[in-house]
Amino acid sequence: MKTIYMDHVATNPLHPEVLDAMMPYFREIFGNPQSIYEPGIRAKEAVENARASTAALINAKPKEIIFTSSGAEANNFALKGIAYASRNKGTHIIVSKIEHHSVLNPARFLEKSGFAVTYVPVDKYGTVDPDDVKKAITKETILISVIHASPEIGTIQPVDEIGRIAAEKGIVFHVDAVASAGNIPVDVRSLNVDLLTFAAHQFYGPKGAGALYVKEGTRIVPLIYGGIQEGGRRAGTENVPAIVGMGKAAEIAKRDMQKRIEHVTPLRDRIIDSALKIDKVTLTGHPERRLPGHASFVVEYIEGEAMLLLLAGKGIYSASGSACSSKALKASPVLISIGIPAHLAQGSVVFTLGEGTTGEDIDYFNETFPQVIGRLREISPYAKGWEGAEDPTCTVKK
Amino acid sequence: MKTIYMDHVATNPLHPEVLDAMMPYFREIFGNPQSIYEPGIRAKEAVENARASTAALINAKPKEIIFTSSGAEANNFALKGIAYASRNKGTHIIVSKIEHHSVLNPARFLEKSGFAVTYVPVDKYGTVDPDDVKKAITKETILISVIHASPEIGTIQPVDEIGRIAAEKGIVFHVDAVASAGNIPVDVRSLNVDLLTFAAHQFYGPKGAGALYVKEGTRIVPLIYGGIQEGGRRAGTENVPAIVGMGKAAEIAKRDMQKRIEHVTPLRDRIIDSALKIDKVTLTGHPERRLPGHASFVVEYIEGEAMLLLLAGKGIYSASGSACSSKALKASPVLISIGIPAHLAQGSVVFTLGEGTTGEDIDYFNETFPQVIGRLREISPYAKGWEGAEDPTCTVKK
Amino acid sequence: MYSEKVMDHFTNPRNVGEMPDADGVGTEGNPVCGDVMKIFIKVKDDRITDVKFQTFGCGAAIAVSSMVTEMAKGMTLDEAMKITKSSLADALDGLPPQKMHCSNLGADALHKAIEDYRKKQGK
Amino acid sequence: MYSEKVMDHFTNPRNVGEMPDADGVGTEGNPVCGDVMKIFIKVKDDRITDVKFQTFGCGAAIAVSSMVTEMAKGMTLDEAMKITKSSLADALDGLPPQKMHCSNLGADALHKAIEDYRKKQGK
Ligand SMILES: Cc1ncc(COP(=O)(O)O)c(C=O)c1O
Ligand SMILES: Cc1ncc(COP(=O)(O)O)c(C=O)c1O
Repeated sequence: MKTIYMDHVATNPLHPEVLDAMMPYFREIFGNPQSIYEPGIRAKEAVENARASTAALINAKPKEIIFTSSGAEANNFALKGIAYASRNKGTHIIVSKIEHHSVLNPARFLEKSGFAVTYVPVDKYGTVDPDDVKKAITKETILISVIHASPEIGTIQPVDEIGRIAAEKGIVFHVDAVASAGNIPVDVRSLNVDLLTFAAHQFYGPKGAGALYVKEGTRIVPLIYGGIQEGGRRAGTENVPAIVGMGKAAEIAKRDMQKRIEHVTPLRDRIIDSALKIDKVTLTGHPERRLPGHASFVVEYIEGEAMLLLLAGKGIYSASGSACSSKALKASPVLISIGIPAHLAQGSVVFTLGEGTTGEDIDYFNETFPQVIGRLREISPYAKGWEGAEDPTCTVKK
Repeated sequence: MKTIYMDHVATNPLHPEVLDAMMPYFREIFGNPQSIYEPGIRAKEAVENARASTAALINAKPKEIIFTSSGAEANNFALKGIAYASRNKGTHIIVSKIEHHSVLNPARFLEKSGFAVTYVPVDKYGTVDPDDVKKAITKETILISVIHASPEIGTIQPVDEIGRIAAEKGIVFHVDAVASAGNIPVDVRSLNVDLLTFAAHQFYGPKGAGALYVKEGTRIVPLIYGGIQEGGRRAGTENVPAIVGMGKAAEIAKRDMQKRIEHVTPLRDRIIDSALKIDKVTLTGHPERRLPGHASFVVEYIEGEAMLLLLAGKGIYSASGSACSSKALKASPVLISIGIPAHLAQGSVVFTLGEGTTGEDIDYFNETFPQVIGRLREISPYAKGWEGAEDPTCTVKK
Repeated sequence: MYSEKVMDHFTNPRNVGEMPDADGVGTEGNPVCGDVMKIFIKVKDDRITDVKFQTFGCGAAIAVSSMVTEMAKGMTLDEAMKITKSSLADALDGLPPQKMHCSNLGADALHKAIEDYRKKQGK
Repeated sequence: MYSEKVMDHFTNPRNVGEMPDADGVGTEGNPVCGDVMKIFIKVKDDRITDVKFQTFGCGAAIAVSSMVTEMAKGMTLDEAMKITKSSLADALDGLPPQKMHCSNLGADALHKAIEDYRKKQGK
């Protein structure tokens, strides 16, 4: 069976050029970059070259890039690292309500350690109002952290405006750009950010490589203490092949970005147009200010995981924010934050396209998706409406 | 020129079977293990299989293994994670003076956050006296962390005895086994440990994969918060190929361990016997209780980095604990902790052997090493002794 | 993730549909949690002669619903009352642990349908 | 890490050795820090006619020592006093930043040797 990967926001296949670039560092050039003999020196050079191209992707200087093992690590590093570095200046942090767990959960941890956190709301499209951020600022505020683009609903935030507000007030501004960097232009100078998280596997690079951009002069406390790797700011033997892969993927992303955007945008629009013709299917996230390859919906009366399984049975691989499809068994807080009632959030589906997606894939998808919906609605007790479904809370029985 | 890699404690080449095992996860099986379609499900299965063989290497249960990106991450996780989880029970931590930076530096960070740390001394062989640990215990003690084997001097600690003391007092015991696990038998049950750090690249596995063993029932706070990966204890998209590589390397290490030990031990002994015939060359670390492939020396009157460079010029790749060879420009605290004066510590060299080391390599090495020493002593002003070199402190001029 | 049996019952669920003239109806679950099962039974001489279901929920929920209808059909009411979460999971060659409690509502919905029938009879 | 020039001077250092009848001797550095340079000069008519060095230290330290002796030989004392850390580093096509301060003691040792000569002359 032909399979169609429509979950590029979860992770991506390696670009073949990326794997080629990595291979020598699994073989001959296996040395530790801190060593002063040939295989170590060459590994070190490779890491520094990768740093330069990774920096170039976001218009940063090489020394402003700290490699990490993932987006989640970089987000934890940013939040805890700035909080601990600036705790004598203040103890208030602002984040939005639609942050990724790897921002929200460190924020909650910091709340338990004596910091106060304000969670700024979003509108029905999932957009943060920069004015709300401005209003949340107190004399104690040391950090503002806002996601650039939501992996669940695709909405792109006005981070440039928020960056301007933060800069005016002299508050450190962190952006979680995991879902955006490498897919749309991200320029740390024009966005006015002090820290920015991104991850290689989101743009055809390897898993195991992420980065935190830290603007020159910004004080940050390490998350991983130890040796002098990454300028003493992130210890651990460097994962050389993954770092090399990130550098190569960044180089390719920069080169092909416009082409990729032009490729996925019309395909995504065809999905949205077709899906919105189905009864009781709505788009989630912003209709225009959204990731170019991102189409996300709520389908009423049926549940997301069941859709994913039937779609997978037809060779289409996608994602959902429903409680059943998450191992945490909770409806996506992002969908709740944009005002979608919990029972509707169960019908969430997310399709994300990539450079391998073809027009025929979309034809097949647009034919299959309504069938899957129809099939599940045949089984659903709510096929004709939600009557009798008003119980507002869910307590899991054990 | 033939090159001889004698720095296996810095990092290791990948075992060819390990790379083979990893390759499919860079290609077809690239899915996110949290996804519920074929490439994700297969990635998940691979991660769980790797968890089982990684656990088997140290006689743990699969669910007691949390994958991390490195030994340094696992050490930071262990120290901070136990400190934050147990701070209501007490705020005192015990570590030895010859811990790795990735234990010492988080300990120092915790000192700044309200914890008290006792640094237990070592004898001239670098061995911790379990009685010293016992004496250091107070009612406030919540964690004892001791390195299993030193990468710099090879000494193996009596962790089983320390584990017994910790268990009697009900104190959590962490062992940094990065330099030992995979190279000598490590059994978490017989060592009585609650947490144990190890890293794949130390036993022919990939960089980018480490693990923290956390005994069932031990409460630990995450270092990297976020999603529900690793049972909610370590967030971030799993680095599937590296995890698979760690699992495979663990399986091979278990299978070949005895053979590897029997291979390197006599080769190492030949190095030690030959080097100790040279005037003013002494062994560092314990003469018997040391890593099987580990030979470390102090060579008087000359400096370590210069030795490394001349040796590298002859194709021999090795390491040193001298100030000049560290990017931090400080003589190794481990050498200082065993009572070696700082000017002698500058003459440190470390040779670590692996399964690829041959008898001819050792012949060549034993011929070359005295030549290199002789050559540098010809240049040294101290060739006949240390007179006039008593200045006890070093202040770097800028 | 799911056993072959689960996938079979999910992909080809048995006894799907409404039953306008049901003798008993039972609903269990809550759409807010993600799983709701509705079971319809026809009863004759204390025996379930026909059974149908409607389910809002994940793959496990649909498979469990299908399985419970297959098992219950032809049973006496007392026998059917003995169907449990774990007998259903066993019949499906197991369910992922996190699905055991949330999505395995088939027995409860069936028991409610039987109670509903008995209550109506009692009237 | 090191330039070819550094590696050349490190591997084949020029003017190594003691000079028992030196007119001036200068030592700079500290073995505790890892680098010590000892420079010996012979002077005739205010000009350095011969120079030798002994060094305890890393590759950079040895290369710097070798280079400073090559540069100084034949210079007048005043010219030699103008040799600096950075002119030495330039002559070696650069040094890694962390080596600039610790291992680049050649000029200081040379200057000390010249001062030593001048002091002796003054006597
Ligand atoms: C004893 C010990 N602990 C921790 C580490 C850190 O491991 P990694 O560099 O894999 O993070 C090392 C590194 O060699 C080590 O030898
Ligand atoms: C917006 C956002 N932030 C952070 C992360 C975490 O990244 P990783 O899974 O690479 O650690 C993700 C993951 O998809 C993400 O979409």
